[in-house]
Amino acid sequence: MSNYQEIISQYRPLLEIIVYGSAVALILVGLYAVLVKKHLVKVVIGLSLIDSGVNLLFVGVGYVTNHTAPIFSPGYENAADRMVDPVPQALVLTAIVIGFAVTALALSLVIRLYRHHKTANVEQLNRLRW
Amino acid sequence: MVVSPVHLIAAPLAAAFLIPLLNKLYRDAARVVPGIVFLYNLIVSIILVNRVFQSGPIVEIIAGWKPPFGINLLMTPFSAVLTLLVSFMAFVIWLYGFRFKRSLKGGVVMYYEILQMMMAAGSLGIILTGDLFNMFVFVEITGITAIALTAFYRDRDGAEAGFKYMLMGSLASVFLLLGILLIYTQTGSLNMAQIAGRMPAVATGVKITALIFLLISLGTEAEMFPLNGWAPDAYSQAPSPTSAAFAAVLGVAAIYALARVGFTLFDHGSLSAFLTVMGFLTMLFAEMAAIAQTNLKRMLAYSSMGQMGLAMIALGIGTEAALFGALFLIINHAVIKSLLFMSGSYFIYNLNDKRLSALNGIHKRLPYVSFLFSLAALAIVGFPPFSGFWSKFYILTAAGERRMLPLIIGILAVTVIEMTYYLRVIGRIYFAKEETEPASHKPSIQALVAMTSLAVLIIVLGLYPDLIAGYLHKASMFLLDKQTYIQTVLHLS
Amino acid sequence: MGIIYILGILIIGALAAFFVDDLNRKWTGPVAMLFGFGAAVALAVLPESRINLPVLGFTLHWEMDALARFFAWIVLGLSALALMYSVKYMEGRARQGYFYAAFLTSVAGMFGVTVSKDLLSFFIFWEIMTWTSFLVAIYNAYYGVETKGIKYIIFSAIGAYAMLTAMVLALGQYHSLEFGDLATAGAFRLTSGSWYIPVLLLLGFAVKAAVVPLHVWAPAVYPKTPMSFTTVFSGAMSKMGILGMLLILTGIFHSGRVGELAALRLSLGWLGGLTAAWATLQAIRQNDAKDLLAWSSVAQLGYIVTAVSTGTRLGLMAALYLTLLHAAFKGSLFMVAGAVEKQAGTTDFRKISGLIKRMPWTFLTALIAIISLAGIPPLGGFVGKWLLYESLISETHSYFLVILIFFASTSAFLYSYRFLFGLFLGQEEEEAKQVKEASWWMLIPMLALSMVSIATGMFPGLVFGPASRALESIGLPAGNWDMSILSNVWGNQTDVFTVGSTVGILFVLWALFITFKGKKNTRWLTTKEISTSGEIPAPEDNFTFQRGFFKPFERAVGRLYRWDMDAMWEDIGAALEAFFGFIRKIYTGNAQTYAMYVIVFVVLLILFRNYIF
Amino acid sequence: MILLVLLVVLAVVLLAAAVYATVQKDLLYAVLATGVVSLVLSVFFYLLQAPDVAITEAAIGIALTTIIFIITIRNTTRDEDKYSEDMINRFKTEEE
Amino acid sequence: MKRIFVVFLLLVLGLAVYRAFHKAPFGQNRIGDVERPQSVSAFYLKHSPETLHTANSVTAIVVNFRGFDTLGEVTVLFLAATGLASILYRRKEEEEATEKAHLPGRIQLPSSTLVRTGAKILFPLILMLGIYVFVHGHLTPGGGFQGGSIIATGFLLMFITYKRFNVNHNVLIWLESLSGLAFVLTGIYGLISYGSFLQNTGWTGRLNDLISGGLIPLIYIFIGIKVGTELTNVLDTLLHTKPRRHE
Repeated sequence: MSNYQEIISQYRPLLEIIVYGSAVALILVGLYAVLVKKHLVKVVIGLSLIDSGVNLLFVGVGYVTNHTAPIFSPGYENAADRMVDPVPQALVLTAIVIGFAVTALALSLVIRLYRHHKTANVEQLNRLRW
Repeated sequence: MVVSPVHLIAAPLAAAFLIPLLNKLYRDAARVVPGIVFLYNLIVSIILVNRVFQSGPIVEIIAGWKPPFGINLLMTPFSAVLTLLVSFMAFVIWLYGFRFKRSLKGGVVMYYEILQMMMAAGSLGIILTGDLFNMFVFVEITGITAIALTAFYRDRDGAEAGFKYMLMGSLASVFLLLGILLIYTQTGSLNMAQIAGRMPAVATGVKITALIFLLISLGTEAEMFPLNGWAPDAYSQAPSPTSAAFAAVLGVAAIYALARVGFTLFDHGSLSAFLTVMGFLTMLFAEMAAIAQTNLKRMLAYSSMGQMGLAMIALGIGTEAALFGALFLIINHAVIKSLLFMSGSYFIYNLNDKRLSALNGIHKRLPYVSFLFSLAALAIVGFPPFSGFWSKFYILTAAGERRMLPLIIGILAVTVIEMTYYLRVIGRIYFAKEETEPASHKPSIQALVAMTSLAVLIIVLGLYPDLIAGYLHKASMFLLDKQTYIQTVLHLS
Repeated sequence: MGIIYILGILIIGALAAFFVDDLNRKWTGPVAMLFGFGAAVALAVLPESRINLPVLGFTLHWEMDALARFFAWIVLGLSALALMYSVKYMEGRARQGYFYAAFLTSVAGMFGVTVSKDLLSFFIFWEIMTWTSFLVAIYNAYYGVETKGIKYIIFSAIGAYAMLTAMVLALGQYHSLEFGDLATAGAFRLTSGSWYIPVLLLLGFAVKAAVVPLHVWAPAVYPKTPMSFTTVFSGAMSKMGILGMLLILTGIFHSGRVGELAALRLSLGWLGGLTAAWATLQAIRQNDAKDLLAWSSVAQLGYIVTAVSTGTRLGLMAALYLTLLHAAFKGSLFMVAGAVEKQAGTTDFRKISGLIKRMPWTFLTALIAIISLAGIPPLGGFVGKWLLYESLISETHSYFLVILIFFASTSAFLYSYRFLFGLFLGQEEEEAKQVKEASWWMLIPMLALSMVSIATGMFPGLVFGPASRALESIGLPAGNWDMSILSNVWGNQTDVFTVGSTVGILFVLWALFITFKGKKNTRWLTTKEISTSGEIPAPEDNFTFQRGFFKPFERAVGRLYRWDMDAMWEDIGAALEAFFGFIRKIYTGNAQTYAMYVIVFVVLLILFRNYIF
Repeated sequence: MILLVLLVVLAVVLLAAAVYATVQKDLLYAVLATGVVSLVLSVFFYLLQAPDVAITEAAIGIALTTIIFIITIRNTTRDEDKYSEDMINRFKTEEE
Repeated sequence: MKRIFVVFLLLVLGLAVYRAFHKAPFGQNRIGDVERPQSVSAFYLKHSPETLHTANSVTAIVVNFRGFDTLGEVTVLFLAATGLASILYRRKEEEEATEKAHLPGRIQLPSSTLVRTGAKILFPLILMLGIYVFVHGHLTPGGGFQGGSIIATGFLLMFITYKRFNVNHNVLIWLESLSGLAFVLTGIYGLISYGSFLQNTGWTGRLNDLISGGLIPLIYIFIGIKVGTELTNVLDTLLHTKPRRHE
C-alpha cells in the first residue's frame, strides 16, 4: 500500500494525464458516438460512455494523493485530514444512479421507436421537422 | 413553523410514492390525489409568498445543517413569485386535465398523473433550491418526467420527440455536471450563496468555462436558439396538459435557473450581451419558423420558444425595469400559452387533425373555446388591453432606456411576424368556410373552469396590472441584489 | 369622469350586443345603435373633464378638451349614424353579435384615442382600435383572410410598432409620455440627435392615414368590410392618423419652431400630395363603386395630410375642416354603396346601372356627397379645398405642391362622375328593374350626413368655431384670421358663402337647363339595344360602355399605372415567406444534427469566449 | 512502479474498450465492451480511494446497464448497419 | 468529411475541458488549504464521525448532509421506472395479440440444470449480500444504492434463468411505495420534531457500531429497498417487452 502511495505522489502529473485524460477521452469518444453513429443503441452507448467519463472526472477531482478513502474504520477515527474529498464521491453516487435512470429511459424509447418506425436509424427519425 | 418551503416538494414526493398504493384501493385516486397536492401547494405558496413579502426572504435548512454545509431551500421575493405562479398553473393544468384519458383505466393514467405531478414538483425544486447540485437533481427530475410524458402517446410520434429531448437533455445534464464540478473545484462549495461570494476570486478562464457549460445546459432547458431543437417536437407530441405545463411550469423554472445563474452566481455584466443576442436570435428563428407551420401545436411550440427568447432578452438587458418585464412576461407566457394549448387541443381533439387548415370555421362547433383561443392569441401578441401588452411594453421600455434602438426594432419586427400567424389562425377559426357538424367533444366542466380562470386572469392583469406590480418590482430588485442574497443565506441568525 | 362614462357606455354596449345576439338576433342591431347614440348624447352633455389613471408607474392622462371634442364628435356622431344604418344593412347576416361587439369596442378605442393626452394611452387605444377593426375587417373575408385582412393588420402593426419604438425611446430620453411634458421638455427636436422619434411616430400615423407608399391596405380592406363599418373606418378611424400628426407636428413641436421641421413638413406635404394624385388616378380606373370609394378615401386623406403638414393656422383649419367634411361625405358615399350593394346585390359598374329611378333618395344623397367631394360650391368640399389652396399658396408658398393637388382634385371629377353615372345614371339594366329603394333606417343616416355637407358648405363657421377652439387647445394662438374670407366672420355671411352660392346657383340652373333640354331629345336605351352599325359583333366584344369607361384617359396616363405598389409589397411578402420557409429548415428533425448544434455552439463559445463574455 | 504500469494499462484498456464499443458493428460486442469500460472504471474508482463509487459502478454499470442494453438489442437489431429487420426499409412505405 | 469536422470539434472541446480541470490539479489537497477557500468537505469529514457517528462519511453526506439530493435521486429512479412503464405499457388487446401470434419471444437460451440449480442457490445469497451492503452502509463502503442494485442483480439472474419467473407485482409496489413513503416520512419526522426536514435524531450512537448514526442506517435501508424494488421493476418491464418482429 505504501509503495503504491509513494509512486502516486511521485508521478502526480503523469497520473493527472492518465486520470483526467482518460476521463476526457471517454467523454469525447462518447460524444463521437452520439454525433456520428447512426444506430440508436450506439447513440445511447455513447451517452453512457459520456456519463462514465464525467463520473471518472468527479472521482479524479476528489482524489488527494496519499490520502485514504473517507471511511472511519476502527482505529482510524481521527484520520480526517488524511482522507480524500468525500463530496465528489457522494455526488458521483447520485450521478451514476441518475445516469442509469436516464439510460433505461432512453433504451425504452429506443424499443418504442423501433416498434413504431421499424428502424433504428437516427437519420430516419425525422417525421417531426421544420 | 407551520408551513415551510419544503412542504412544496415533500408533499408531491410523498403523494407520488403513495399513489400506486392508493390506486389499488380507489380507482380514481391517481386523478384526485395530485389535485389535492396541488391545492395544498397553492395554499402553502400563498401563505409563504405573503410571509416573504412581509418579512423578507425565507431560508429553510434541510437536514439541520446550516448553509453552506447542508442543502437549503430559499424563498426570495423573486422565487416566491415564480413559486406561486408554478403552483397555480400546476393546479389549473391538473384541473384542465382531470378528465384526461377518461377512457383509459388504471395504470396508464396513474403513470401519467405521477409524471405530470412530479414535473411540477421538480420545477418547484429548481426554483426553491439554494444548492447547485440539488438543482441538477431537480433538473433531472423534470427532464425525465418531461421525456416520459412526451413519449406518452403511442399513436403519435411521441417517442421520436422524446428521443430528441432525451438526447439534448442528456447532453445538457452532462454539461451541467461538468460546470458544477468545475465550480466545486474552484470554490469548494455547492451552495449558491457561497459560490456567489467566492466567485470573484476564481480565475477568469475557469470561471468562463464553467459559465459556458452552465449556460449550455440551462440554455437547452430554456430553449435558447441553437439548443432548442427538441422543443417544437416535444411540445407538439406531448399530451395537451403536458404541453401547457412545458410552457407554464418547465419554462418558468428554466428561466429562473438562467436568471439565478446569470445574476447571482456569475457577474451579470459579462453575459448581458450574450443573453440579449441569443435571446433575440431565439425569438427571431422561432417566429420565422412558426409562421410557416401547418400544425397548430407546433406553431404554438415555436411561439413559446419566441417568448422564451424575449424573456432572455429581458434578462440580458438586466435593469430593474427589464427584470420586471421579464417576470411579467414569464407570468403572461405561463398563463396565456397554457390557455392556448388548452383551447387549441380541444380543437385538435374535436377534429382529429392537428393541421391549421382543419380549423376552418371551428367556432361553429366550439364557440366558447374559440373565443378563449382568440382572446389568448390577441393577448400573447401583446395587444392592449390584455396582459401581454404590459410585459412587452416594459421590456421595450427597458431597452429604450438603454437606447437599444436596433434591439427594439428587431423585437417589434419579430412581433409583427408573430401577430401575422396568430391572427391568421383567428381568421381561420371565425371566417373560413363554415362547418356545421356539431361538437363531438364538448369541454368538460373542469376544463372550462380552468380555461375560464386563465382568461379572467389575462383580462384582469391587462386592465389592472398594478395588482401584481408591487410584488414584481420587489422581486426584480431582489434578484439584482446579489449581496443580500449571500448575506441572507450565509449569515443566518 | 365623463370620459369613463362614454367608454363605459361603448364597452357595455359591445358586451350587450354580444350577448343579445345569443338571445335574439333581431335585437342586436338596435341595441348596438342605442348604445351608439347614447355615447353621442353623453358627449353632447359632457363638460370639459380630465382623468388621471396611474398604471404601472405611468399616468394615463385623458382630457376632453376642444380638440378631443372635435374629433370625438366625428367619431361618435358618425358611428351612431353608421350603427343606425347598420341595423338594416346587417339584417340577416350571421355573427352580428361579434360584429357589433367589435364595432363598438373599436369606436371606444377611437374615442379613447381622441381624449388621450399621453402617448401610452394613445397607443393603448390605438391598438384596441386596430385589432377590433381588424376583426371587423375580416368579417366578410371568407376566403381572403390570408391576404386582405392580414395586409391591413401587418401594415397597422408596422405603424403601431413604429409608434411604440418612438414611445419607448422618448420615454428613455424624456422620462415622460405626457404630451404636455414632452412639449415643455422641447422634445422631439430634430437637431438633438433623436430625429428618429418624431419620424417614427409620423410613420405610425401615416399608416393609418394611408399615405403612399403605406396605403395599400386601405383599398384592399375598405371594400371588403361591411359598409356600415367602412363608413367609420374611412370616415373616423383614418382620421386618428390625422389627429396624431396634428398632435405631434403642432402640439408637441411648438409652432414657433416651424422652421426646424421644414424638411419633415415638406416631405410629409409632398407625400400627401402624391397620395392624393396617385389614389385619384387609381380611383378613376376602378370598376367597382366600393373600390372607387376606397381609393377616393385615400386621395382625400392625402389632401388632409398635406393640409396638416403646413402647420399654419390656415392649413390646420383646412385640415380640420376637411376631416369633418370627409367624414360626412365619404361616410354617406360608403353608405350609398352599401345600400346599392344591399338592394342590388352588387356595386360593380359593369353589372348594375341606372338605379336613379329605383333608388331616388339614395341617388340624392350620392349626388350631394359627390358634389361635396368634388369641391363644387356651395357644398362643404369647396370651402376645405379653398382653404387648403390658400394656405399652400399664401403661407407656405409651395406652388408645385399646389399644382399637384390641383391636378388631383381636378381628376377627382372624373371618378366622381364615374360613380354617379355608373350606379345611378346610364342605361337601366334589366336586372335593375326589381331593385327597390333602401330602407329608411339606411336612408336617414345617409340624408343626415348629406345635411352636414350642405350645412357646412353654406355656413362654414359652424366648423370654424370648434376647429379654431381645437387649434387653440394645442397651442395655436387665437385671434384674427388674416385671410380675407375668414377675417370678419364666424358662422354667418362669409365670402365663401357669397362665392359659393353664386357658383352653386349657376350650377344648379345649368343642371336644370341641361336636364330639361335633354329630356326632349333623349331616347332611353337599354344595353340590349346598342347598335353595332351593321357589324356582326364578335363574342369577345363588350358593349357595355361601363367597361373601359375612361379608356382614353387611361391611355394618356398609362405609364403611371405600370407602377403597382401592391405588387411590390406582395413581392416583398412572398420573398419573406420564402426566406422564413428556408430558415426553418435548420430544424432538420434529426436528433444528431441538434446534438451537433449543441457541440458546435459550445465550441464556438469556447473559442470566442474572450470576445463574448 | 508496477502499480503505475497497472494504472496505465487500465487506462489503455479503458480507452480501447470505449473505442471498441464505438466502432464495433456487432452491437452485442459493443455493449459488452461498455461493460468492460464499467469494470475498468470500477477498478479505477477503487484505486482512487472511492470504494463506495466502485461498488455502485460495479453493480449498476457492469451488471444492470449491460443487461438493459442487451434487452434493447434483442428488441431491435444486433447489427449496427442493419437498422431494420427487413432489408427493405419499411419506414418509407409506412409513412402516412 | 463530417467525421473530420466532428473530431476537430471534439478535440477543441476536450482541450478546453482538460485545461479547465488542469486548474484543479489532480491529487492535491484542497481541503483546508490556506490558499484556497475552505471546502465544505472538511466540515463533513469533521462532523461525520463526531456529530453523526457515521463511519462512512460518504454515506453521511449522501444520507444526511445532502439527504435532499438523495431523496431527489430516489425520485428520479422512481420516475424512470414509472416513465419506462408508461412508455412500454401494452394494452390488453395487444398483449393478447402477441400471445396468440406465437412470436419467437425473446431469445431463450435453454438454461441447463446446472445453471438453474446454481441460480437457485445464488439467488438468496445475492439477496443476503445486497441486504448486508445496505444495512452496513454507514460503516463500510456501500449502502442503499449498491445494495439495491445487487438485489436487482439477483432478480435479474432469476429472470434470465427461469422463463416463468414472475415477481409478485403487488409486493413490489407495496415495498416500493412504502419505503419511499417512509423516506419522506422520516424527513417529515425531522421537520416536526427538530424543525428541519430530514434532520437526524439527537442520538447517534457510537462510531462504528452497527446501530449508530441515528436515522442514517434506517434511511439507507429504505433507500436500499426502494432502489432494489425499482430496479427490479425496471428490469421486469424491460424483460417482458417482447420483440414484435412480425406484425
